[in-house]
Amino acid sequence: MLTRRELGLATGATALSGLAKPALAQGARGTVVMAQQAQPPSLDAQVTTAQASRNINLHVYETLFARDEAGNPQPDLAEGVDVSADGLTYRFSLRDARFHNGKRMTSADVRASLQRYGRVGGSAFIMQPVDAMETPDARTLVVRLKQPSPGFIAGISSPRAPCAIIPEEEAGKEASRIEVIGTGPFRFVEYRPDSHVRLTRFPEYVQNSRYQGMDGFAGRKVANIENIMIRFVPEAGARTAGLQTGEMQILEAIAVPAAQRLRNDRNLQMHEMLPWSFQTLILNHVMPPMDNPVFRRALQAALDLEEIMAISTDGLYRMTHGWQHPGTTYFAGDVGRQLYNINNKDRGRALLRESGYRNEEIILLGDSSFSNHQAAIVTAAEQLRGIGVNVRTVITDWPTAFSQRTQRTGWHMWALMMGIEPYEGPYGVVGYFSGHQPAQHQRDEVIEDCQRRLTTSLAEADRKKAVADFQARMYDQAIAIKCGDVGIIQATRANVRDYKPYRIPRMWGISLA
Amino acid sequence: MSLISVRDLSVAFGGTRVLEDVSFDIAEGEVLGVVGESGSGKSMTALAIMGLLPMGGTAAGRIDFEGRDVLALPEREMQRLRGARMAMIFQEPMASLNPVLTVGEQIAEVLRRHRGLDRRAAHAEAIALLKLVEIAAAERRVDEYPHQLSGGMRQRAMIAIALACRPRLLIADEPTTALDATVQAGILDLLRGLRRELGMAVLLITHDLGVVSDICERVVVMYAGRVAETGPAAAIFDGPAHPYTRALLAAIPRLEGPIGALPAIDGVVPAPADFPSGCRFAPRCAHARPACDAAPPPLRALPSGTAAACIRAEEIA
Amino acid sequence: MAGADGGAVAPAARRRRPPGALSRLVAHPSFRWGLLLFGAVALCGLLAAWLAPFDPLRNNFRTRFRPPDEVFWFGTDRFGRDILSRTLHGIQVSLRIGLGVAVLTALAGGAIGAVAGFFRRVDGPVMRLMDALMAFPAVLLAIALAAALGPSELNVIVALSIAYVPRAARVMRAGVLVVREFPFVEGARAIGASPARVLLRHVLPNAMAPLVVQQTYVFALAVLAEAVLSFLGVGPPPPTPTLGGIIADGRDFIQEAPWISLTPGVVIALVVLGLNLMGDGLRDALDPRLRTAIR
Amino acid sequence: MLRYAAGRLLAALPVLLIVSLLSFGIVWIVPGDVAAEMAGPTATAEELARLRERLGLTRPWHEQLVGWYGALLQGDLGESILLRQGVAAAIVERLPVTLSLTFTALAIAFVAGTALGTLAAVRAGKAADRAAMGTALIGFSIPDFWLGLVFVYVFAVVLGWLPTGGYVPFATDPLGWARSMLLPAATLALAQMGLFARMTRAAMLEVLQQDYIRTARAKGMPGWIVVGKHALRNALIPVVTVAGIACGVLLGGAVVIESVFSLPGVGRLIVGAIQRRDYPVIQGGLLLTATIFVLVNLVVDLLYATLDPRIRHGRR
Repeated sequence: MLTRRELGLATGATALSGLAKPALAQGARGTVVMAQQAQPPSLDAQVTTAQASRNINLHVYETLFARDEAGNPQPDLAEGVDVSADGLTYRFSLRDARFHNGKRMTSADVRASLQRYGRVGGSAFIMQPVDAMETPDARTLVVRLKQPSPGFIAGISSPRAPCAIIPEEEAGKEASRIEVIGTGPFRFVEYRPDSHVRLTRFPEYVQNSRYQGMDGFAGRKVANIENIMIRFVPEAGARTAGLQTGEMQILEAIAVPAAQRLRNDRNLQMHEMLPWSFQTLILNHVMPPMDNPVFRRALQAALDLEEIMAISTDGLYRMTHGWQHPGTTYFAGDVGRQLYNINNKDRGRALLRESGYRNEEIILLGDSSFSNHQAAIVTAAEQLRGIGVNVRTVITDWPTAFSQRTQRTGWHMWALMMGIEPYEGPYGVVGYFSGHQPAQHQRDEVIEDCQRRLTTSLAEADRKKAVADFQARMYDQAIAIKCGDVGIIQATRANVRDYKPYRIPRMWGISLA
Repeated sequence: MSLISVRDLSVAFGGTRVLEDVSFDIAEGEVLGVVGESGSGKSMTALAIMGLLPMGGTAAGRIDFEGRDVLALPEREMQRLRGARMAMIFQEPMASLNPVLTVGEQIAEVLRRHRGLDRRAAHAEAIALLKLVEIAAAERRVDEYPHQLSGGMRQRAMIAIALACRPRLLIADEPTTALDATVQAGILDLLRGLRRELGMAVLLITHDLGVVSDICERVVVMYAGRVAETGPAAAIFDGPAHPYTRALLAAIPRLEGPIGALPAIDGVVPAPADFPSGCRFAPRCAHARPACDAAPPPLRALPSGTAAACIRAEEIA
Repeated sequence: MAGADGGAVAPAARRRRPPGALSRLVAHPSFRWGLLLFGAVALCGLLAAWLAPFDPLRNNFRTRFRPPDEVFWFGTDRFGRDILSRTLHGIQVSLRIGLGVAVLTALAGGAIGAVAGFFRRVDGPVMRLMDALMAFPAVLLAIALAAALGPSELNVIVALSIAYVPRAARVMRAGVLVVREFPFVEGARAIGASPARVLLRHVLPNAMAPLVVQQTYVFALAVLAEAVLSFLGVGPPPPTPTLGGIIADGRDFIQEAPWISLTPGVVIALVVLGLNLMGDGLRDALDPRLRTAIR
Repeated sequence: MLRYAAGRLLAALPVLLIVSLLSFGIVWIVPGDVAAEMAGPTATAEELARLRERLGLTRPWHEQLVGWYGALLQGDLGESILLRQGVAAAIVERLPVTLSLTFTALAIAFVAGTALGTLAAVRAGKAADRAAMGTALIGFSIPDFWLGLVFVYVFAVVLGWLPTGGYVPFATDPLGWARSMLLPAATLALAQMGLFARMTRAAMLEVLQQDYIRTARAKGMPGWIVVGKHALRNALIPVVTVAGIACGVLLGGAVVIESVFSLPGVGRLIVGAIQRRDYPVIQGGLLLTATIFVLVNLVVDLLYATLDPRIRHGRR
């Protein structure tokens, strides 16, 4: 049962956890240059799930609830929420906040933003249970649900495609058509495609006084930097070079070999984040022989996942079987572990024979836009060839691969890194393999049931059970293959003070020496 | 005192000598004609004087011009002489003018270089020079490009370039060969008049014996890289001593028109690599004797008033 | 030259009867050097299966990013694959692409150019189409086409061929325009030979030389272009080793593992250098008039 | 001259029409669409379908073709799906970058190439000739993007002389602009420099044989004037004609170099659009690039006429 005690007023806990130290509001100064590979497909935070957008948007926009350092929802623009005992009514009280256009945030803005999210949001499904929204006063929003939806707060607090609060006037606009106006500590200045986005400190930003320090995407955000320049640099080598020469102060990610080389450079600091994401191999269950669980189990048994991980991550990985990260609420323990990374070629061959495999061509689909995807597919292909699977590797650019994988034919296995979904918790992960068009293109009734229990059970134990059952089913039926946990390394110049790595490089709380 | 004195001039390309022991003098204001078939070394002699031998060519001997040996002068000094003290005009006026520069510019740059005129004065002087060579509407023509001029006008322009600095020696390498017959006469008249007016010496290279008899005071007849005969024009025409000279004269019934092939004598001028060791004309000579093949015969003064390189000159005459 | 007496200057050797194109070619120093360079690299590629010490596709995560040593002469890549073996096989693939493009453009461009040059009625529209294709920067067009057709060796060949066809067509057309005015062509027409026969038997053989020269350069251009396409991720799909692909594999590790990109980069330079030298030799031997019209 | 220019421009119209058709056609055979980029890697098929519908990607192609040409005739290239701006505006915004890069490269290639070629021709057959021509050959044998990576490492990382990439507008900081342009332009120029050097040498050798060169020398002109004024101006005529083609090659080459040096140019815009399936940008970008190419060649033709008075006066 969700109560205000659980979700709201967590200030004390955070402060005690010692993750954040008090940020002093000093005179802000300096410009920080952060480099990332891709440019944002949109600066409309609600519509896109791209990391390239998130890096920027989460400095500009804020959400009602946001994830803390441990990934749990904490109030951000809300002061807290009262959830009725039946789980159907959420009463949000709003804190004082000001938009970049100078306007005070009211409950009308919040309602309009949530309504828009249901229309254009990147994870619009989180608004599906919403029946109605009321604004009894300017600081209160009441959301009524059609049925209990214990994942609701998790959903609206997720940074995946953030349910950003924007001014009511903007909320009527189509996807990507809005002016970039949020309530965050930094204000949008300009976007030069293929070059940079420039942000500047929002002097009238209303800090969240309930917190002492920063905490994940929540907490007290103090801008000590006057300007932020986010540059789009496609070449990894150029980003590393730029960091070395001091043209850039922060890299969203640095290549692992480069990080190893520069580990002892006193001008630089490397920040390792592990786990960052899952490396997975998605299987298409409608293409024979992949429709045969025995065949899928053959692949599961034969693959040397450690090799795939070692190569695709350049050595920064962790061999973990869980479809949730260890140490999080929904981690299911050893469920499925005995079927993870079996790495037994003979067993693979035996299962292959048992499945009646007759040398049908197996298409492994990868894309050249994400080097991990490509490396994982190339390595897996090589291994499967080793046990006598007739493999054809198809590596295309991202849109082609992506569009192909949404088709029911033309591919058998597809490499995908899932980063934000496991971070979000179980909803995105389980949801990805269930629903009308699950990733494997063939509904699995057991998983559908897990999904239903997860999204509607009010008791956490039931939801945990659902996730454990999901994980068991994933392994038992070899629905998809989890290869392992991927890490990344964020890098900063030594003159960037108080930097703490997180899912995006956070520019609040830091200062320049 | 001669203006230029060529002594034992030889030109070689690698091991091949294309010119051997050429000697002659030109006095101030004198017109010397150099005649001979293609390949006889006429042009090479002129280029050697100008110091403009093609790549790989080396000259030996002496060429004293105004008291200095031009063969020994450094290139920088030669540049000061060329276009100023000695000038040259060529056979193909179209090809010899730079197609991308105006006529005026091509004249003016000589003036700027050698006479130190500024841009404006050089332009004005270029117009004056075009008038001097009798080009109508010189003010307009001066800014035109070579392709806009007629053939005769182009050669006049070339002459204007050559005369820009009033040189003491003008070398004219077949100046009329490429022109129409009607135009030829005009150019020759111009040259003759200018020579008188400016008092310069002229070395006129030509095929055309008619031209030679018309304006030359003395003549050098060349064959296969050597001087065959030399002497005053009148003496050469009246009493040619060398069989080659005689053949040349015989080839033209009247003293005008160019020499085509030589119907009187078979064969062609040998290539330098195939030059015979003795008299070079011997293989084609009706009067040749075994003695002719012994060594190249030296030039000998003859009673007729010419000097000829033939051991049998007296017998034949 | 030396004016009227110019002939006298020429060294004796030049005055002999000009030797045939083939002996001129063999005697040409740049052709020899080019052939030596290109031949050596091509031979390595042809014999890759025997020369390569390792399987070019075999991953081994225990040997990732090995610097050159006595086992891996040119080091290994992020997959632990031997760079030498990949480069040797890559030569094969890259040269196949280059040759494919050279041949395909010669056939298509040659045919288009010949028809345009010979049948004046179609000249206008056909050459406007060529002009339009030519107006796209070749690399950009190839990228778009490669993305459109999907990644495969054949599609790379097709994409590059479409991009380079206009050059071949132009060269061929220019040659045909000259040759069709020759007296023997007039003669063939006069005796009533069909236009197709005149074109195929009389015009084409005499107009081929510039195209042959041109295609040597196109071969070289295509090898370079493959590298660009692979660099931008639209080359032949991994794990196929291509020279450009290996460079692209190593681009992110230029500082940490320079050997990955260095080796294929040098090989590309050698191949292209060799081809260009051969092209120069061919040009001089086949058609001295082309001297000024490089590429 | 004006009539000549107008005539050439008119002749370019059918070419541009075909170009526009090709631009449109290419897009229609490219698989995948912009929704993939917009939605993100883990978007579900449902999310994707909704996005497509919203972006108008589900309209039939003929409808889009008519719409595109209709807008085009009004000078409207449409709007980018990803960039929040019009295609024309997006291109115009990047044009300075690409033009800076292309023309700096062209200038470097032309100056260095003709100098190298002239040197080689004047010293024909000597060591300097071989060295110059060797440099030229090696220049266009090295893959440029690869060289760019090496240059960044050497000049930016090791020596620290120049920035690793990025663009500084000329108006903001001319020196910064020059510094930001030097490496990419030099990289891009190398191959074309080799080409110019070879062409110049060949043309120069021919020109140096001409009678008017002998005339110039007979006038007592010093060697550098003979070569630099009399010979070079003639030798440049054929070289300038390929400058137009070189420009196209450079525009194409800029595509990769812009990526290597993180320059926000037109090339990267179009390649990015291809990679992300931003159709309006692909169409508009290809069309505009081709138009620029056609215009540049027109300019080259006119330049050619300026250099060669024989053309200018309608003879030859």
